[in-house]
Amino acid sequence: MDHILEVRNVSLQFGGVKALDDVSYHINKGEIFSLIGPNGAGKTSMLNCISGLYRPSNGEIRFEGKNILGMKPYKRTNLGIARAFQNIALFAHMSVLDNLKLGRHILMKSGPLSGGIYWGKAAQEEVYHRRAVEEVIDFLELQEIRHTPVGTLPYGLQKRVEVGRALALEPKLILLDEPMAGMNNAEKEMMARFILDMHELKEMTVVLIEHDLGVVMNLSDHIAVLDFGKQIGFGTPKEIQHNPEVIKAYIGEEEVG
Amino acid sequence: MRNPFVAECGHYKTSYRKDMELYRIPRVKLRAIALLGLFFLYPLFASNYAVGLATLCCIAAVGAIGLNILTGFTGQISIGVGAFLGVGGYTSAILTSTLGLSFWVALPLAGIITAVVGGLFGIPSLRLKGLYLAIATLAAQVIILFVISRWTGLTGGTSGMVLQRPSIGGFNFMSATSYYYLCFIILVLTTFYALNLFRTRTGRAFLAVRDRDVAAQIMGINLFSYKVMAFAISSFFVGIAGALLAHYTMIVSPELYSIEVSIEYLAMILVGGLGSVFGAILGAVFITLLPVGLGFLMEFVSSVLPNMHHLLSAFKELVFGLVIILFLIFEPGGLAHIWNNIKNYFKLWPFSH
Amino acid sequence: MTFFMQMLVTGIVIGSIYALVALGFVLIYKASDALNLANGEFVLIGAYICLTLITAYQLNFFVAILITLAFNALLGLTVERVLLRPLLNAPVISVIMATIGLASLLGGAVHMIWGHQIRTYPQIFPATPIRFGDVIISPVYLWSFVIVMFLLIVFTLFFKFSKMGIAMRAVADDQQAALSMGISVKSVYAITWAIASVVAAVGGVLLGNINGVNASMAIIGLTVLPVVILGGLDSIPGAIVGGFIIGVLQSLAGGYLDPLVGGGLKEVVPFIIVVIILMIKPYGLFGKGGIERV
Amino acid sequence: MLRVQNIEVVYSKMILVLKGTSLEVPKGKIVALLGSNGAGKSTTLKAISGLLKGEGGQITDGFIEFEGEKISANVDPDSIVKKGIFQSMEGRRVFKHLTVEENLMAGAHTRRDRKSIKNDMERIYHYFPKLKMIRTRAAGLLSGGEQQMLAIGRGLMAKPKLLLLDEPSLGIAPLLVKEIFGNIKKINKEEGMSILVVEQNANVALSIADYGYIMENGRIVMEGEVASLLSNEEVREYYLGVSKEGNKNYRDVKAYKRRRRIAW
Amino acid sequence: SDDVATPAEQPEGTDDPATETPEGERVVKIGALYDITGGTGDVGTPYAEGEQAYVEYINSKGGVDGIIIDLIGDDYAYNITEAQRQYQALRDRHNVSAILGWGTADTEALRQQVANDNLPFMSASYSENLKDLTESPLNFIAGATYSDQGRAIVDWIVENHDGENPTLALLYNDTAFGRSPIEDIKAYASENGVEVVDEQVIDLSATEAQSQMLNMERQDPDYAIINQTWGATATILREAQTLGIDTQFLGLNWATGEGVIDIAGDAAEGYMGVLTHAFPYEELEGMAEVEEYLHSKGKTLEDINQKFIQGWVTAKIMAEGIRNAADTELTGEDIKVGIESIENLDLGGLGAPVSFSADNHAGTSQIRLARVENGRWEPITDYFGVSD
Ligand SMILES: Nc1ncnc2c1ncn2[C@@H]1O[C@H](COP(=O)(O)OP(=O)(O)OP(=O)(O)O)[C@@H](O)[C@H]1O
Ligand SMILES: Nc1ncnc2c1ncn2[C@@H]1O[C@H](COP(=O)(O)OP(=O)(O)OP(=O)(O)O)[C@@H](O)[C@H]1O
Ligand SMILES: [Mg+2]
Ligand SMILES: [Mg+2]
Repeated sequence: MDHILEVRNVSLQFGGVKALDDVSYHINKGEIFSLIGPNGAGKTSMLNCISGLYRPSNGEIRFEGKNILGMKPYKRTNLGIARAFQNIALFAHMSVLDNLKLGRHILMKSGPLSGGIYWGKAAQEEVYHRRAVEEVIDFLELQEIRHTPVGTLPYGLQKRVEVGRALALEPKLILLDEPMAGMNNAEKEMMARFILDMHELKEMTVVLIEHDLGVVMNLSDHIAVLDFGKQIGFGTPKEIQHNPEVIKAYIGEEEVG
Repeated sequence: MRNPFVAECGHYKTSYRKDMELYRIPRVKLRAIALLGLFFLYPLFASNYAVGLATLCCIAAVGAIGLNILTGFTGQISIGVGAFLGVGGYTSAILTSTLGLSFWVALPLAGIITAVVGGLFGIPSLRLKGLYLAIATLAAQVIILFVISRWTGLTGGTSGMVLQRPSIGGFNFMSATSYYYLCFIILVLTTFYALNLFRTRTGRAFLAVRDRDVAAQIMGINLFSYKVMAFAISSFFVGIAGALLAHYTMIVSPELYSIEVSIEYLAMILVGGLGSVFGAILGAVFITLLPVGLGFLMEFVSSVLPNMHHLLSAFKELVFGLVIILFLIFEPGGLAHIWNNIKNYFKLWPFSH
Repeated sequence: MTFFMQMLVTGIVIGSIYALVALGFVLIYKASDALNLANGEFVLIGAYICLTLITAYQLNFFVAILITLAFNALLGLTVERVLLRPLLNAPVISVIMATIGLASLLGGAVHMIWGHQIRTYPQIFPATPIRFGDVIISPVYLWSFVIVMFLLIVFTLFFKFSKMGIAMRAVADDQQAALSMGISVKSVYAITWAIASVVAAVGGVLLGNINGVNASMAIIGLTVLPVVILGGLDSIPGAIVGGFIIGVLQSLAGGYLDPLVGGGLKEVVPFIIVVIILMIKPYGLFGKGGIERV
Repeated sequence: MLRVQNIEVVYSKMILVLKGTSLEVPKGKIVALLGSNGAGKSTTLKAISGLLKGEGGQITDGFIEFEGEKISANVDPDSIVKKGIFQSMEGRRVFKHLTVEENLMAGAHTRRDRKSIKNDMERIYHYFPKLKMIRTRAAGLLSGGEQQMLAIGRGLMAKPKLLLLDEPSLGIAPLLVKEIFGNIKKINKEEGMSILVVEQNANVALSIADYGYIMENGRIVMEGEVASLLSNEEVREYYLGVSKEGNKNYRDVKAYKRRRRIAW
Repeated sequence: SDDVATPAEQPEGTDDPATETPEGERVVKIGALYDITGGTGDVGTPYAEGEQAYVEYINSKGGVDGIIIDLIGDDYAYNITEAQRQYQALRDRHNVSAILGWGTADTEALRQQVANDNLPFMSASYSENLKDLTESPLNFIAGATYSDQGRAIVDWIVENHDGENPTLALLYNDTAFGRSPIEDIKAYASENGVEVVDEQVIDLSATEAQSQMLNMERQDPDYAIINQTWGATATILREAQTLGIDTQFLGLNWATGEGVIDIAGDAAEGYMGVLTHAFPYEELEGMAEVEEYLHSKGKTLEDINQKFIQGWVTAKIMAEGIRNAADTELTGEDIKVGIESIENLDLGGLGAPVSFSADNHAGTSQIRLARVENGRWEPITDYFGVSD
């Protein structure tokens, strides 16, 4: 099978802290892949290495076979890697619409000259992408708030916009960092539905970080487990559920059902 | 049928194109045109003095829009506008007075060269943030002025250079009115450019860089090139303003471009409203006319209290500070915000529903 | 060599006063993330008040100083109450602009009260210069240096060992969250402004004794900006080290380079140094950078 | 101990968010406040702790009473903290540039008993050993969950009479969630600290609470003893995610139509 | 476009600039730019007072041959932009017929517009550049130019120096004012065998100048010419005293005056300076008017200083130009002609007599020298000019 992402022996250090310690795994094209582990295990750091915000001290990260280590973050985005952040990182003063349009930055072309003149191509382009953005709005059911500044939205909706912005990019690989944090069950179900839909309809590969084990076990094709920066497990949900080390560090005895 | 665009009561947009127009409501468009017309006819009614003031306002507005692109929209505080005005002014002075080029060639070149210099001084923005960057731009101000006043061979040193008003064919822009029109048209073009810029890709990227640069990066925005670009675009307009000002006063001299000028421009965009094109214009008008207004006030005061004369200029300084402070305290959104409130009021008038 | 030593000594003394004025900036920055561009006017007012008390009211120098400090503390409190408090939730740049407005307001007031002429302090420190070999130092310089060093130590200790330090930094980080801790943002601001203003007054009195007082003294506020940035906006030791570095380099540049370029370099040199240092250390020598985690 | 009576809250002078909310926290009890995104839970807490003002909010009607004494709407948050109400804010809001230890110190800002602060800090480290390991690190660099622990720890350092917790489980790994809630319960028992906890994770919240409120759209739509809430069908399905058919699979939710919120 | 700017269209309302008051008096509007609060405010303030005082005095006497002068002026804080703004207001709003200016930079900046607008401009800047009638056809200089002052000093040095090869340093500020005479002085000095060994730039508002003084000391010049205003001059003298420098300092006119002593104290002892105008305490015929005016205000000559006299005299020269144009409509052009017809105007000793003509707008090149003795300026020469 095609590996869209390969992580080989990645280590990352902050002063004395080993945030990642010799981590290796691979993600198949078109699957839902989950990263789990206790707090501070290095999950977000892992995503940061993939999107280029952190630079591993060691190892190799290959995207579609190409080594992307040392590549600037914005270039990786151009390759088709999108990301929704754990701590919401929306542009608070902008409307939902503009946030989503920013998601399409790399798909658009107009520059400072043509944009400023707003004639012909540049204008057409704006309209074309507006249409595409509206699709995302429909998909995530954000219709009513499209002109609202995201800063005033409640947490849960902001999370949805955050995911929407990554989605608008039409990426090959989408990294979701705890997209369901701060949601109640019904809302989680909805988010799960969105994730499944985009995975299926848009054929995206999804990397998911989530603490709700129910969600993780149900949705994932494969799971990697981190603890103190070390990878302590890798496999299908079934395998993970029965991995004793994982149970001890993360799941807890009674949870295994 | 679903119609999501319930933006303004009574006006339904039926296509994205319509929803995205600069003036989404016909009435607003009409008002904009009326306003333009009004300013076009203005010199017919106003005295030369008033036209001269309006010209200064237009020039300041071009510069303020430029600064707002950098500081208001992209979030990079610049205390170096004064010097960039100087670069624009001197470029045009050298090109026209020394090299004998036409003003019409020199003007855009002044913009471009200032853009290049601005971009150059924008390079530190790669690593510097916030106030650290602000001080770096202050350094740019000090260093540029130092170079200007020392490079006597090119710039005439501290005594400056003399310029001419532009002319086209046989027509000379010597009169107050003609130069006003020139500046006004350039201001209108600048305004449209800026408004358009911020509803398209590049402008949005600037805003993203201002609000959250890490997230902007992950959207695929090359921070460095956009920051430098913001410096360059901003400086372009500041340079144009500098050139216009130079040909208006017909002199360039280092003293014209001091730190106080930089601060005045910052005051313009703050009083006007950060990140608002229209606010920049209002702010420019306000800050340009404030000393004039205070002058009138002083004339009045001194006619009542003739012996106060000595205190007057100091008093003026005091009042200037006070006005700025009151503004920030009572209308942090700036003039643009006040303007919007007035507009909203009239939109619903006479039926507030 | 003598020339060099003379420049060095001058640089150190001037640098120590820079450090003191820079300290005022750092304090305000630590509490509110903003620059107080009216700091120079605080210095100026301190200098004038003390001068007036001595010359017009014939007060003893030490009494005059105490009253001056009290006055400036009050000034700081007033400024905080009237200007800063309404801007509590405003963006940093608005606060900075407000301090620019304040500078103009205070400057205007000073001009109205004291006019524009240079005034000099009566001889308080002995006039005869002290000679160390060929190096000449006026006693004022020496005294300034001693006083400044003493104050810097006091402040460093104060912020290291009082609860105030943490509260201030918390407020600068996140006002809302600080409030939720029960930290009174208002009193943190009030105390900081009072202290910053008092520090400025000390600077003003010393400078006044060295050079005399006129409105241009307020420029010290601008001169010291590179110092603050060089040391790092949030660092007290940074202000001190930065003060000495800039003081000395400026003095040396004035001595050796100015004659080559026809003067004026002295004012430019600090900025050049700062840009160079910032390119290597973007938050100054001791400043803590913005922390951004994703 | 705390009584919120019919309050209305408006943001930016225009947006009405709370439409007559009432609730009570009895002394020494844990009360849970549940509800969907945007229901107004955080707003309620901010109204109590006085933090509304900083966000352009305003109480326009109703009142809040603490220990029999009305809290005036104009009083500053810091004096409310001094009265003994401490809110641990949503979204962690740790002081990024302060170290973990300094953050904890900041939490103890209003306390007079400086001597016992050291002890209490040890206690926090005992509850959250991870924090001790990273105590000299700048809080802004911590992982999401570590920051969350710190935010809760900071609240405990204040030793308030009433602790308001806004989504303490957010981003915390399941094992730790249990531990944290266990600790909250313990503190409540041992020190008699009253606690009002806002949670999305209704399961754990109700597992330690004595009483619960459910809020939708700015109104309390249901309240009751925990046992009675747990037995309510709609609560079970919508908030606890337990349906009649037993545990469902998230894979299958696609088949579900989007469920409507409980509409009373 | 290399064509010379054509004159501006006449400001609208070509009405007679000399209007009449209800009482039937003729009034001429004269504009003024003062520096009260700027870098040169120390000397600018008394100068402005002097100008205003003279106008008030002459008006109280029924005006210049019955013409009342309406003096409209404001502080521009030595800021060119502000000067530009105020100039436009004076021209367009007040329709003034002539202007009393101040700084070198702004005067030079405005000279082309002044020419276009046909407004005679009598500045307190004595920059030699303003003598050039092709560049500045409407500018008039009321005292000896800075360059002439410098040349006069060089002459004095050559005459009075004991020993061989006098050496000279130049201390000035980095403004158009400060630099104005520097090249001329250097040229003249080298022609006359005085070696310029050092130049130091010292800011107008400097309150310390240690490095510059130390640098100068290394060249150990016999003389140093200061082109500053009082503040910086006093700073220089004080630094020199501290460092024990024995150079003889000589100031141009703006570096001379009572203010230097006030600030520098005994550091000013022995300092010399150029006098373009008289001290109030000199016994001179022209002082009677001043005294009369002051008396009417309940003041005495003790309340004013030499810069006041300078302002007074400048206004008086302008008034003389108006007098010569009394029969005309008192437009700018008329007053220009009026000033150009001033010949050997006796100023009662307050300044050297001045003469203007169509091809000479520099009133005089005569100066005196004075020295500070026992805390007081004492003139040590009579009026003299550059020996050519
Ligand atoms: N920039 C940084 N500087 C210093 N330490 C860091 C930095 N980024 C992460 N760390 C540390 O690395 C470890 C891993 O952090 P990371 O954010 O990856 O955890 P996580 O698995 O995402 O945890 P959580 O579930 O709590 O979000 C943590 O201990 C954190 O404090
Ligand atoms: N500063 C603000 N300005 C305007 N509206 C606001 C502001 N803060 C919150 N709101 C609005 O108030 C409503 C309630 O918000 P609140 O944060 O209290 O919800 P919540 O119940 O805590 O939701 P969540 O579970 O997502 O945190 C939301 O609709 C939100 O958009
Ligand atoms: Mg994480
Ligand atoms: Mg909430």
